[in-house]
Amino acid sequence: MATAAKEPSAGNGARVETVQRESVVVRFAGDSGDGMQLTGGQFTLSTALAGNDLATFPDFPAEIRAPQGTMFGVSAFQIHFGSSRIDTAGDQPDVLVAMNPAALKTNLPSLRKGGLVIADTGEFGTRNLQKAHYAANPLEDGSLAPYQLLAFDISKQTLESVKEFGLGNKDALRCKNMWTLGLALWMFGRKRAPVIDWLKVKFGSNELLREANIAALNAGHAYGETAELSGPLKQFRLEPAEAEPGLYRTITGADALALGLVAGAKLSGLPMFFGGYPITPASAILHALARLREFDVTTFQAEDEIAAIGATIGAAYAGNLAVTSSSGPGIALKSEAMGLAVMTELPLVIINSQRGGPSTGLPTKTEQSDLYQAVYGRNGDCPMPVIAARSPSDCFDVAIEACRIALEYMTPVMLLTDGYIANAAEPWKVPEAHDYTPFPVHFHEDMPESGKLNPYLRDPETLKRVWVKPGTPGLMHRIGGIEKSYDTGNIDYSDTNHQKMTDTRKAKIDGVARTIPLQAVEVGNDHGPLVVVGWGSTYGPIRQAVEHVRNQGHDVAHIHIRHIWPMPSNLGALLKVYDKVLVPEMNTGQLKTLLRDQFLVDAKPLNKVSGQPFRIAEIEAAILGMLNQ
Amino acid sequence: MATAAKEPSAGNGARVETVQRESVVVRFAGDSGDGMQLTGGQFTLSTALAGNDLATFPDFPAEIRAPQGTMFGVSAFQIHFGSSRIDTAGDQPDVLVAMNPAALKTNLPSLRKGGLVIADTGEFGTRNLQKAHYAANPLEDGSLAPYQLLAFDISKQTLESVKEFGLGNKDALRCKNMWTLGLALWMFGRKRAPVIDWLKVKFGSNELLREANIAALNAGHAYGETAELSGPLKQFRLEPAEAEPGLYRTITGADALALGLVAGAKLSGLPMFFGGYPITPASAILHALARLREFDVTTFQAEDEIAAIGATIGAAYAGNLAVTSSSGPGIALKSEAMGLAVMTELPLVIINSQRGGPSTGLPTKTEQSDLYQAVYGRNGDCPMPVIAARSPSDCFDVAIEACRIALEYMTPVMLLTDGYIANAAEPWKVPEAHDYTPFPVHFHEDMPESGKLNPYLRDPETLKRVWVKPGTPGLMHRIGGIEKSYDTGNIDYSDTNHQKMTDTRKAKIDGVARTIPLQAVEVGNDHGPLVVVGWGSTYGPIRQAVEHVRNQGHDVAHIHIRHIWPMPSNLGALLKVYDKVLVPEMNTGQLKTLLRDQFLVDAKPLNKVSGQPFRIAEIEAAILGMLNQ
Amino acid sequence: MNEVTKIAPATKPDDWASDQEVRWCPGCGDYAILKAVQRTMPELGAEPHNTVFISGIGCSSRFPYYLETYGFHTIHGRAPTIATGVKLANPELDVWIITGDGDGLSIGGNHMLHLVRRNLDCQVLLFNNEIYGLTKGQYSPTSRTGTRSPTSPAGSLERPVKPCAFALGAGGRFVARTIDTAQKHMPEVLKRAYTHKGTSFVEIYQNCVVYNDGVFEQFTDKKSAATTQIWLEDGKPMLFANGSKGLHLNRETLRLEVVDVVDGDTSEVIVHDETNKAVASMLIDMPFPEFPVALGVLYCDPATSFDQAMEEQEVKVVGDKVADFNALLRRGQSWEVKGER
Amino acid sequence: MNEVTKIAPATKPDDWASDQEVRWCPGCGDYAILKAVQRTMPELGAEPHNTVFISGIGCSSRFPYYLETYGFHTIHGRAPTIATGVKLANPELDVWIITGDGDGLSIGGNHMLHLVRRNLDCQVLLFNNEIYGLTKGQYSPTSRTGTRSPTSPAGSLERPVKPCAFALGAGGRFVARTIDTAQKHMPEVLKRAYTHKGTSFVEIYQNCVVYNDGVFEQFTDKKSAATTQIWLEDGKPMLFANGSKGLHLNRETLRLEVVDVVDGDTSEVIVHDETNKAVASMLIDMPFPEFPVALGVLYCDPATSFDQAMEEQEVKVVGDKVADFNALLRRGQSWEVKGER
Ligand SMILES: Cc1ncc(C[n+]2csc(CCOP(=O)(O)OP(=O)(O)O)c2C)c(N)n1
Ligand SMILES: Cc1ncc(C[n+]2csc(CCOP(=O)(O)OP(=O)(O)O)c2C)c(N)n1
Ligand code: SF4
Ligand code: SF4
Ligand SMILES: [Mg+2]
Ligand SMILES: [Mg+2]
Repeated sequence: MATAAKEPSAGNGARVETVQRESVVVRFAGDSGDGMQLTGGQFTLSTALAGNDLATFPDFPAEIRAPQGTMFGVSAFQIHFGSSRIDTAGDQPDVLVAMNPAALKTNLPSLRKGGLVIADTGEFGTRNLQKAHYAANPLEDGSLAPYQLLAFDISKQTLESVKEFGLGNKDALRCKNMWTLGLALWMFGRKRAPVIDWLKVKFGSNELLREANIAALNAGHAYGETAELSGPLKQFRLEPAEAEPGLYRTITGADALALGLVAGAKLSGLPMFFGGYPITPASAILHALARLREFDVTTFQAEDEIAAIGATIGAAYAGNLAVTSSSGPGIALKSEAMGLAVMTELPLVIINSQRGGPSTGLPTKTEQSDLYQAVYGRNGDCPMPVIAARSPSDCFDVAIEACRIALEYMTPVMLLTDGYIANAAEPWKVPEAHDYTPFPVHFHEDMPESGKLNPYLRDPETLKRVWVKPGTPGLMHRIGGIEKSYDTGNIDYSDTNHQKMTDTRKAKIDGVARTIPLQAVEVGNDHGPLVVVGWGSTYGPIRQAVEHVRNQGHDVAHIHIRHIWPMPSNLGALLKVYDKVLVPEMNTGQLKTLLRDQFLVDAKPLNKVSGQPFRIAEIEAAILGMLNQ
Repeated sequence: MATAAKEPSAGNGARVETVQRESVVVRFAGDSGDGMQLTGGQFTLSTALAGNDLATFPDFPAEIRAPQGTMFGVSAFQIHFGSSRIDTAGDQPDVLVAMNPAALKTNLPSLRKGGLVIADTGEFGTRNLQKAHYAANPLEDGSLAPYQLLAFDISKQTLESVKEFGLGNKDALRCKNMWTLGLALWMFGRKRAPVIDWLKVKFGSNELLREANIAALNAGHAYGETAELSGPLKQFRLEPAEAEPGLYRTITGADALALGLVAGAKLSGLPMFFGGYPITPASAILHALARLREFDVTTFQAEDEIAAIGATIGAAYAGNLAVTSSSGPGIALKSEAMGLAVMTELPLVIINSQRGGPSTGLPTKTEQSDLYQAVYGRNGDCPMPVIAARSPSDCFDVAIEACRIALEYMTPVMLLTDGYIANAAEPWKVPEAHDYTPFPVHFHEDMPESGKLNPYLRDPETLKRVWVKPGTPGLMHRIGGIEKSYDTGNIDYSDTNHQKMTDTRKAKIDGVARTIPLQAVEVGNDHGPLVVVGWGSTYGPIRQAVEHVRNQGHDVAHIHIRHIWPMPSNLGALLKVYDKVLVPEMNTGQLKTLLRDQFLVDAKPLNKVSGQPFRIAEIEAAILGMLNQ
Repeated sequence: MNEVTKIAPATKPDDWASDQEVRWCPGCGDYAILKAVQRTMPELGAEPHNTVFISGIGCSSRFPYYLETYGFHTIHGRAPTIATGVKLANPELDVWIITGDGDGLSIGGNHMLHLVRRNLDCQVLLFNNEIYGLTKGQYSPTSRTGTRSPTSPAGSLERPVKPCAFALGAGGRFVARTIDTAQKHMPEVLKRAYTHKGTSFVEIYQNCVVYNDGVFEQFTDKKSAATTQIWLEDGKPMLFANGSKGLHLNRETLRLEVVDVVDGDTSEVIVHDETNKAVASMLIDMPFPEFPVALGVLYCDPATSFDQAMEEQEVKVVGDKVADFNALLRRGQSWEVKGER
Repeated sequence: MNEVTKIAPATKPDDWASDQEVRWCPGCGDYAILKAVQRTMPELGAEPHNTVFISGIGCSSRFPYYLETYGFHTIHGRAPTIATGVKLANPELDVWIITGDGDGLSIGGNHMLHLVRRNLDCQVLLFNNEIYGLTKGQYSPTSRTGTRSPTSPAGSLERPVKPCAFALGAGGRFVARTIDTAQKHMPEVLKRAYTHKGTSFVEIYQNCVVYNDGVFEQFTDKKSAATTQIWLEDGKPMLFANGSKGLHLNRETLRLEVVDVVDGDTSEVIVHDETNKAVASMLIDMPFPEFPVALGVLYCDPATSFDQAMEEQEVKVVGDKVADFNALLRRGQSWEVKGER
């Protein structure tokens, strides 16, 4: 476009160079209103379509829509993609797109020294500089010297690109993110078609906005294409990543969880009842399922978390696959009712999307600090299986596994995920329903000779009790939270019976270990000087860190635990054959407690409780430090 | 009395023998309506006045007033007393007083073989025998052969003794318990005067009932005195127990806790606010405090446990010594709010009177299964001190210690007691207020230079934050459950700050270990082949068991932990010098987890989860078994 | 859902009694309620195996154990939440909630509010003995100001909540009141509650002989009942004292007054309109003994029940959508990775 | 406790503004409420250091951070419980509770019920935007049936709870309603709430520009306000539309009707009696647009507040009892163990 030539910061005719890269980290940062999450999402899609492996990290503010230009109003989206395996969103961005001063101020610290800053000079006016507490304009005072800087007036560029549509200034500027996306697509040699398709769906009938956004996208792309820029603007070329053949899509943890639950219901042949109460970052699962009614899913927004689990207990009692979901504070409220589910031995899946704590804590940040609560946080001896997802796509399989355990053992099961996994996206090889073995449910209907049903009649194998649906003729019975007789199901306070029931509840849950896979070693040998043991969303950084040090010639292994409680039967023996055990956690050392208690191994904690995921480098350093002890 | 001679089962002129005993266990058992708890209480008092050491165990049904004669309606009271140190209510009764068939049926199993059964033949009619599911009358069918039996018509005796007062049959029979008490007093050579004083107070103006009960008491006593019985009726003589000089009274755990809290308030110089919601067995504490307004105690019965802790948090914020109390299910409900107290660093004492779990469980039975919940049962990294009482009188000191920690560190503190301790009574050497060092509270009132108060301004020593009472001029500030800046107290989501605050919260609680006593060894050496480690109400049976095996020449030690979290700084080192560690608990092994996690010692659990306290013999057997491994 | 079948009852009261020993205190009002329910169920044409009784915790909440139906003795205050899940999962079931003044209005008040607001199709029987029985006699949210109890030795300070007023304020569509000993009236009220589609809120004055004996005596006493009770009937003038007295609305103050009915002239007496919420709230607020205690169905104005609305929306939304799971997994943009790479 | 001082205000609105950046969405109704409160506090003669604002969780509950008073941003739904402890511990403090329709009526409904029932002396400002703002727009208990939201894509099914009706049913003694943009009326309502001793329940219609923009427009729109709003004044006839219309009670149906006021004849129009609960409930229940929306103080009938009753009982019970701790320890029967043994 003609405009490009006029671009001041353009110039001296040098051709733009192209560099080959194995992986790149890009961070888009702007005002909550700038649509950075959309930009990131579409860039992610185009990256996936280009066949790169990837991981993303949306990082948005707690405020709904903070005042413009403020630092706490900055919304960012980071993506790490490459031609080899990608496990994390990347320690440090190579490219930072900063749509205003606040975005630059808050995100610059994470940028790799020598990395590229793309800034919209149009937003660096005095007002915005003040809001970001900048005394002088960083684009001009040389403070960005350690980085490469590409600063030009994206706002102006955008306005011109959509001039013809005669939008108001506000609406016109809203197209900035598409202009920027266009430029980014060009930088990485990406196709615009899928984004354009998406824009068509998004704006549908609103032709004006649709065409304007498309125009902005094209203009941004053309800008890279034609602007003969000196300096930092490069084009990057990345080979597609190796990947198993098959159909792929990108998916977030929340969506994968929702789909996994639907799969669990399908495999069990039961209708699903999902009771929830909105809370960040758990709400997304409820939102997703609320749209899937045709899959025999009933969602219920309760008045609070206690009502949510209460309703699911009722639905389980009535014969549904019952699921409830929340995050830390809400799970705390559910703890009394969990005891009821344990006592009445009803199947239930309880999902905890962990966030920064304690108390209200940091609702939009990620953490792993609810493991204690999951395993120990109930009154009485109240055993409950706990399993954890390691990545967005892993949520699908873990959800199915949670449903299986709940139904095969008639027990509540706690599924742990976290804010990072919930919002992050990664490519996912879409499975087929028939890839999974069904676990159909049998409701008890036969009349006991005695004429009186014992609701605690158990399967000698699994110790699970019979599941009798209200409405079944002749099997009327009463259950409740008071201790019941092992033999009749009637109230029984006797010492021998309470001992027997306590032992049985424990034995049943311990027995779950018999139907879960043995613990495998992710990376490295099944013995050696050091093993790094993790769980949940630390999977990516641990795996990368271990591979880095292995590439440096260190014999280090990575074990990642899905089944937190009960643990795989071989885990204790497995850990004992390593000289040292390092346990990185985004908490003050909770899995560590379980490992030391259960196996008496000298597990050493590596703790990070900042609301941010581990960086690969942090774990790498800890490993090397421990090796050198 | 003439009647005595007519007594059928009386007879052949032999004089009643007197036996010397070091200790005796007596169990009174009857219908809920028979007043066994009163009988036991008064017998306890007379025992105490006689200078014996003692321990009691009231064991009443869950039902308020179950239908007469039923087995689940049986109420029992056991007392163990002697001339040497008494730590438990006794494994097996030597004497069982059974007021009806149901009482005999349910309590006989615990009676020592060869023990004495005193039964009221007047209640052993067909109707009552049926209710107790007796095919034949056990008093006649020889099934009691393994025991000594003294069966005679106590009902008839009682009726005759109060005939003169012309009471209705129902009221007259109500005097049975006093008649029985009279007999018991005679058996153990006790004075009637204190009981008579008590009856005078109890019935006050109601002369008729007062005199009738006194008459019944005297008649029962005279019966023993004069009835020349052959066979089993003996008089027991017990020397007074050694005891430090001083003033003594008997006290239950619930009362001792209430008094300890008042003491804590007195020592801190603060008014007390107690917020509770009724629940067994915690209610007694609320009841006791509700009558102590003149001690600047405000009690508030909230709408539920969440409101109860909410109100106490509010009272703490406003500058009171705030206390809330419940049992397992209610504590579960409080867990979210506990997080708020941890986050806002407000002082709070949270009392858990543990009962059988999980869920509603066994409300009137005792258990220790809420330790996990106390230490780990909250969302996020949410550290909180936990301390436990070992006996009824110990509740007094533990309550004071809980108040001290809460106020000196600005933190919620969990105090664990249980249903056994709450209801059991023991002699208590009454302290003086000045036996305890005060811990006066300083409210922050100085204006910061900056003009802006940082509510997280900390004491460099203890790390406790300043306590600023609303109403203080110039120090207006905002607190809340969202993470706050270490430096300003304003909302702060930044990674560095969250890490710093998490570390600070942890360091503050870990630091409590600096002001608690080092762990002592209760009994035995500070090293050796085996140490038995306990906490809470297992103190008595563990101590006795350890002394028994030591008397058999085994070098076994007993360590009893009051400070569950943080633990005494020397505990780890202490435990490591014993070859074996045995941890008896009335749960499935919860303290065990802490010891193994914290100190990596191979602590072996001995678990009993029956709703009943340990028997000395059970622990003794486990010790010997472990020694012989 | 619930129509009372006209045909001869298929069950007998005994069919509704479980084999469990009843464990209430001798003389407890709960026995009378149990008897009334067991007597009424057959007349409703209800089926034991399609009936679920759900309770919280309290003496009253032991109720389900004594009925030969499906029963769930849940946790304190949460019965309405469990009932909601049961009914939504299987709308064919007859759901009854048994609760107490503490269970339903102290710890459980929020769930009661939302149950009533949502209008889930179920019957709520709230046993109001104005005390916490099971925990040995502490005052409750319905205890009168000044009630002495272990937690209020000098007398309680709070003003009691009126269960029926609360239910109305919560948007309840069926609010009724009866008495444990009213063995003639209670079955009628239970029938109305059962046939009403939506949440039927029934307060039952229940005597706790141990901790609150006789609190209701003044108006439950059969001897004086005629003058202390007014049983309301839709469309009938509000008369009591054997028709010698009636309730009148003062057109100036817009408040109720008691008027004498002189030789049958009821022109001044207002007629009970079950759908008039404001009048219902006046009836509930009438102070005793200046006014009689209003009993029977105080308010009834049916609206779509939550479970029905849910079913209807389900049909509408799902329509003829096919639940293709594999298609669902593939929703949104996806890409193929070819084998030959 | 709270008398509005007649003397010249000792503080200025700015004295009530904290140094914190306000973080609501641009255009949020919360800004207007904040402004009104900061403007009104000086006129109340309130003192910042004796004032405590306590909130739960929600956009609305961020309110305390922006006021230069003592403030406690607690946890979701529990503000009334914390407020109760604060007031009982120090009755001298002015306690304000800030809550939302979700915080106060969804998770917090039970505490609100008991706060209001106990009549703790405090002011409750319930910001009703008929949506969960902070969690990004799910429907709330006050959302109208059919509200589409992330959790109700096909429209919500429940009938909304009316905050003021709930407060009345809970036994509230002061119930008022106003609008975020009513900068003239709101201060008046706030003053009445502040001077009322007991729980003053104030519902404020608040516009959420992001998730529920314009839900109240039909009656908040200044242009049509005259006919869509009726501001009630004690002792005054219930007139609106600039006096051209009024509310009339049909003596037959005992329900409200809108009547035209012909040349100033208001004889048919009922007079607002703040102490008439039944009429208040009629006003709250008036359907819009058939009726105008009732605003202002709908009900006010003071009774002893919980904190006051507590203080009075304290004095009575304690009397001249001396608190002898050592004597307390020695209560009941005790015995001496002599030294020479
Ligand atoms: C979470 C929890 N809190 C408290 C209790 C103790 N508790 C059991 S029943 C009850 C109140 C019972 O009163 P009400 O509901 O009126 O029943 P009633 O016994 O009078 O029939 C209480 C406080 C409990 N079981 N669980
Ligand atoms: C225990 C708990 N459950 C859920 C949440 C999530 N949450 C925060 S605010 C909110 C609702 C807010 O709605 P409302 O009270 O109407 O306030 P608004 O944002 O609309 O002003 C919810 C569900 C939470 N923080 N804590
Ligand atoms: S305590 Fe009261 S309510 Fe409970 S069973 Fe006994 S009499 Fe009935
Ligand atoms: S989301 Fe709605 S209520 Fe919350 S700040 Fe934004 S506009 Fe206000
Ligand atoms: Mg009750
Ligand atoms: Mg809202």
